[in-house]
Amino acid sequence: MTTTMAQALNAALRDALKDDDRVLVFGEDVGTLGGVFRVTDGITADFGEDRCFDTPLAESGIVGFAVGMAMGGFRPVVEMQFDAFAYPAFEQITSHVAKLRNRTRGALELPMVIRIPYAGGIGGVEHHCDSSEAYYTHTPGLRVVTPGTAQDAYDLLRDAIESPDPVVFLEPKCRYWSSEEVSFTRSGAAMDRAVVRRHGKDVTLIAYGPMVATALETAEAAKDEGWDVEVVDLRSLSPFDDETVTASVRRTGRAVVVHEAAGFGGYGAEVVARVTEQCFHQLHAPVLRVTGLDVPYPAPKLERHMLPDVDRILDTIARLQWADTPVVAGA
Amino acid sequence: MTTTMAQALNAALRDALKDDDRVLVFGEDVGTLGGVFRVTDGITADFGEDRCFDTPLAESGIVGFAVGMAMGGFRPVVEMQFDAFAYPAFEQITSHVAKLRNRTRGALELPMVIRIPYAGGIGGVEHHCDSSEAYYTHTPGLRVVTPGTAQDAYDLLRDAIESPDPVVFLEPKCRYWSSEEVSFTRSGAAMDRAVVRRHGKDVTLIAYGPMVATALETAEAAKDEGWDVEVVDLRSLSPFDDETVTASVRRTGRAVVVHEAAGFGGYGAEVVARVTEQCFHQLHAPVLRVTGLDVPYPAPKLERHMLPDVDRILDTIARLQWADTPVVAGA
Amino acid sequence: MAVETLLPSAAPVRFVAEDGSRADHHGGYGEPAGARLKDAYRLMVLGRRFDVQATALTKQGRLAVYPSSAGQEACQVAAALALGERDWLFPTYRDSVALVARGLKPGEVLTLLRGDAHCGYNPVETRVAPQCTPLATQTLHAAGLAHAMQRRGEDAVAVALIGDGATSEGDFHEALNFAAVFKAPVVFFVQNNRFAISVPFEKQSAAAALAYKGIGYGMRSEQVDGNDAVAVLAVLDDAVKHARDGKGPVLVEAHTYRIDAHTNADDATRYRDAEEVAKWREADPLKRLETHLKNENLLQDSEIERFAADAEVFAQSVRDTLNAEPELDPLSLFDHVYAEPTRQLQRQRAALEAELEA
Amino acid sequence: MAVETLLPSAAPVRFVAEDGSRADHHGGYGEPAGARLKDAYRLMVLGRRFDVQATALTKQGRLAVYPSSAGQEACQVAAALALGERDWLFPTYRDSVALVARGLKPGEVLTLLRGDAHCGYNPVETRVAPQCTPLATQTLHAAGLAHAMQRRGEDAVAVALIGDGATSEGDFHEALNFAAVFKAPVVFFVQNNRFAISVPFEKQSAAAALAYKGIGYGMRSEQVDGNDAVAVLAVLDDAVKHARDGKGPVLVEAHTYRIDAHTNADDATRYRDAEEVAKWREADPLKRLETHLKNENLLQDSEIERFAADAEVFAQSVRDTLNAEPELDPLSLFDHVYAEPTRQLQRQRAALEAELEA
Ligand SMILES: Cc1ncc(C[n+]2csc(CCOP(=O)(O)OP(=O)(O)O)c2C)c(N)n1
Ligand SMILES: Cc1ncc(C[n+]2csc(CCOP(=O)(O)OP(=O)(O)O)c2C)c(N)n1
Ligand SMILES: [Mg+2]
Ligand SMILES: [Mg+2]
Repeated sequence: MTTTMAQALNAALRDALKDDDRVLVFGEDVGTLGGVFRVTDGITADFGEDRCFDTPLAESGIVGFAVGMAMGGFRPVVEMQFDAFAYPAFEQITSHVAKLRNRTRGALELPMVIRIPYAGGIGGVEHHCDSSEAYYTHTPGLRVVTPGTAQDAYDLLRDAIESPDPVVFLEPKCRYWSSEEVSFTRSGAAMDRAVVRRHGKDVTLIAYGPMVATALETAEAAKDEGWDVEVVDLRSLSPFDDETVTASVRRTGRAVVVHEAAGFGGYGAEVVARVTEQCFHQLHAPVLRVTGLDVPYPAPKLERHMLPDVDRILDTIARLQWADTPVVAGA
Repeated sequence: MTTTMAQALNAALRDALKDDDRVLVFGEDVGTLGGVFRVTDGITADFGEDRCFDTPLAESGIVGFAVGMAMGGFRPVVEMQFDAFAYPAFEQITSHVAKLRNRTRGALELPMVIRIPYAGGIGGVEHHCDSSEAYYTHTPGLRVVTPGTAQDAYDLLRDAIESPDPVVFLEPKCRYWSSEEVSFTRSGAAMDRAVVRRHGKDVTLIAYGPMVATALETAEAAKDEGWDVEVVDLRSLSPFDDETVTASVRRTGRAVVVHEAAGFGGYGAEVVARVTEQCFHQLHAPVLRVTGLDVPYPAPKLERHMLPDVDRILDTIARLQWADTPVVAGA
Repeated sequence: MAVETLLPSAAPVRFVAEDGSRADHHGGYGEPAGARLKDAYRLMVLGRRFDVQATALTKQGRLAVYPSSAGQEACQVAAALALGERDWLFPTYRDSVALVARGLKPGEVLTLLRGDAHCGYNPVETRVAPQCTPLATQTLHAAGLAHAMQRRGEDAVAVALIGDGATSEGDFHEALNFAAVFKAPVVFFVQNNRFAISVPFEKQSAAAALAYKGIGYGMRSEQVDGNDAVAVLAVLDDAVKHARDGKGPVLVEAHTYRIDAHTNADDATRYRDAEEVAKWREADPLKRLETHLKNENLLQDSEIERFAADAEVFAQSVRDTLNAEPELDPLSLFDHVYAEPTRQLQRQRAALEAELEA
Repeated sequence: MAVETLLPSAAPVRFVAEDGSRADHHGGYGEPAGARLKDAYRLMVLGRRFDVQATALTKQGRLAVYPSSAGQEACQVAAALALGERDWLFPTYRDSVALVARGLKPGEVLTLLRGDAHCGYNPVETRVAPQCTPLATQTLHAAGLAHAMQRRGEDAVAVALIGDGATSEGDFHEALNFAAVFKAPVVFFVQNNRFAISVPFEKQSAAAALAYKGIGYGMRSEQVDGNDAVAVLAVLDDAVKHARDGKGPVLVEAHTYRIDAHTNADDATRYRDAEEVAKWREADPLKRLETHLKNENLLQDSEIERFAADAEVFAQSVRDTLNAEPELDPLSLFDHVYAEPTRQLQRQRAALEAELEA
């Protein structure tokens, strides 16, 4: 069935609500309106206000209230309307959501999902386009996942809702409306596994969320340059799937990490650090990053200069010291 | 003059208050009490309630109010009582403090300092020992500095208060009471420069804040193993001083980054990533990290197992593939 | 104890009834002078025209997004008029008409929503803070800035605008408390337009009125009919004076209604009835003031025509501004991140420059 | 409009005057039964003894830190007594005496402050949330949990304890609002002990009383003499019943005083006068209740002696518990970060294990 990522998420919520009556969906405008991105479209109408409802406008409130609901046996799926608007909930997320299981030595678990539409590329004004993954991935106790495809949107959201651990679920806004063939029976990899989206032998492109499509496009374009590019979609940012990534980089000997977030102290640094540690002697060149600039997210008319694109990624691949390598037979 | 880091910070605040009447100090308990760590001891008595005062108990309030005060021409120096208690201010810090200059294209600047006692090693109960630097260093528009010595505490705090940019000033709690010779005339490196605290030729230890002392101790202990260790104290976490660090690592060919924060997605990852990129062909081994464990900060009686110590750093140095290196003459 | 004096009037203050006749729930406030009311009328006409024009241009793709002020003109114009030149305004994304009333140029007002830059005017020169999207955060800035002015002995006041939904945010609470504790000269002006995007006030708060929050901070508070420009101006004038006189902050809630959808991107039919909107259209603040001024012989037909004509000229300047495509310099991305670009930003700037030249 | 019925009594509710004689500012509340008052007395004796013992052991280095409840026993014991078995308590770090009154063992109560683990008891079994240090954050959990119970048709109630200082945090505001909007069965019980570490109430809020905040959320509220156990119990019983009956949340402020320093690590002489403390020592809640019960012939000397003796036995168990050094397993650091340790944590666990064996 052909569907958009937004619809796939909607389907995942519906199926979860159907399967488990402890699941509740709430947040700002998720009820009657169906969310500003329509991810919860029609759910209140079909499942009742009891299962999907609007809350007052307060993100710390939403998350803190959800913590209490989870303590009381529910499995809340809450929405933060935009990335930067999750920041008011930062204390609840880091000090409670991430730690409640640990603080109570397992007596209380916190099966909740915090859905956050994130990143840019949609012409949003300031504070509507932050890539905030690094703040969450550095916080032990949270799982952080992000789908790059509509199928993963469905699969990962189902997994996230079933997870006994709290999950920060980052939805790449710019992919909400991309259509794709999706099957609503789960068949994919486990939630904490990366997948190789395209096989190649020269270089590994490591991407996630909004950049998966860009990475795949780059891989196509790279053929013209004679590079056979492998694309790994991380899916789970925390925990990190070392096995899949390392196996790929050991094979290709070169890697580039791509993300929208500012580079400095970004998630890509972690990927570089661990891949380098684990593949040092197989690497022909340092693992490089293509990231957002180290500036506040720009106004819509300039955002294209902020974001990694095919050209920048190709330019970076070109810097992987190809000349230093013994020429591979056939290349 | 021999003084503790807490006293050096106190002296810096006093000198700044003396030199510039736009400087104001405020926060929870910083007035009459002098702060829970006594960093502001006696300042209200000596400078008046007008210059150093208590606020209501609300961190977002303190930071947001300070933003307004700075817009109105003051230079606020605010205190967050402990690391994890700065999280309620996260939105104000990321969405306003970091961005106000940018949002107004320089019409408004935001010369303010957010002092945060951070990290552990003092037997504090939960939420009192977070190493939160990675959250701030990933946020463009903020400067982030942390002193490893009492002299730097004085110098860096003076610099931070004079900076036209907002500075997150991280004070390593466990060093507050260490005594040292300090001169209250500034003579040190610029605020955004790292310094080599100890010269050595075999390996570069990169540390900051609470771990500088541990790194220096390790360097001493490493002599027994025959390693001549260079110690770089970063001082400024953002921006990063590539020149100083790179020069050191190019010389030694090996590097280890040390910090207390959880390793995953920690600040050390950025250091590894950029050092590796810039020194790839000089590196004999991957740059390794010694960090806190990827768990919530433990209860006091277990915290020693969380924190990097001399032994762990030595063990990590030992893993730097010494056997693979051509033996250096004289070693 | 005089705490009860902090409570708002039991019903919203009102000078003019919906049909333009006099109402007499004045709550003890004096009536603004006729000349000010006429000025308010002129600016409401201008603001309404601006709003209609911006909405139209949004449909043509000239703006990234536009949150309309339709129905809230009395509030926004009164907020601007209540301020002196040295006073500060802290607006949200919704308050474009307040900025117009404050005298900002169309291009300055619409830069943010057009997507050219985060703020189109100089806050220091205009004494208008950047329009704020992270809800309620600006109320703290207003309190801090008001306190800063108070410390310097300036007798200036800050007015912070905020919506009903945003009052649920923690920052609003902290701002009221800081303002009250420091007795900062700030007026918090809540435009309760009954919706936060799709969420009606009933789901936002169980309070009879948001103005009842004041007493919990030891702060004077008031509620007013937000579609009665005379009443809003009367109440805000008094609140600003109270703050300016060093008597502390004031919380004012105006009961009004958001006539249009949240923004052009929103579809309000999904969550509210056409009848409700129609009912509120009847309560049009502009019509009401016009009738009142005519009843009182304060406004001549010739003036009405002149104001309308001026508004047309203004609308033309809005169109001209938005039809011109300003040059934006990609390299400006690196300006104003820090006072001086860091070495890292210099490198990134050089890379972008090379890319642009390639 | 009935909004004024949400306001608290103009003066704090009081049944017993400082000297133990009857006071008659009952605010319409019924007097708790004698047996409950005697039980409150017994638990206050126990709590006081516990507090003294913990403070003493802190001086001997047996606890990392101890925030004393001295002077607040009436509040803390009443909070525990007002709850049924199925009800939940959300305490702060200061509320050890409430936990003791709830029936937790000394070792369970003191685990956190001793530095052994973050929480020493099982919150699900005891229906006591972990003692919370990030201020005001637990009030949201209480509101959410109360709402969860309401949804499941349990007629249980949550009581959230919070200090005067913490009411300034945004989370408190959001919690009151969520609770009111969802009509959650939760009681917010503010122990206004007049200090937030060193900051006196006057710098914390300009409100005449924190209880005045309720009306701004459409929430019933009350203020009570926090050193009058009879009054606190009367008001809390009523508030809990109100919540349990589905009538919505209640905000209760108790006026009391923190007799000791903030914690053992604090030096209160830096910021307050000895006279003030002395004055409040006179207002001792335990003495007051004892006099009252004796006046009313509800308490015999033999009982007083028995309760004191029981408290001594309890104190001995506190000493025994804290003198025993429990075994802590460093490898437990990796438990309960996630439901199952991740591969990364398994590696880190193995490394620590190797280190410990080396
Ligand atoms: C902190 C934060 N959360 C969420 C949003 C998304 N958002 C933008 S406007 C809005 C509704 C605001 O309602 P209200 O305060 O009543 O103002 P109005 O739009 O009605 O003027 C929401 C939820 C935001 N901008 N900031
Ligand atoms: C969010 C947060 N900020 C700061 C602190 C540090 N702190 C611990 S107790 C305290 C004072 C609390 O005062 P109050 O709420 O009146 O409670 P009390 O200690 O008097 O019982 C402060 C500032 C904290 N624990 N959490
Ligand atoms: Mg609104
Ligand atoms: Mg207190």
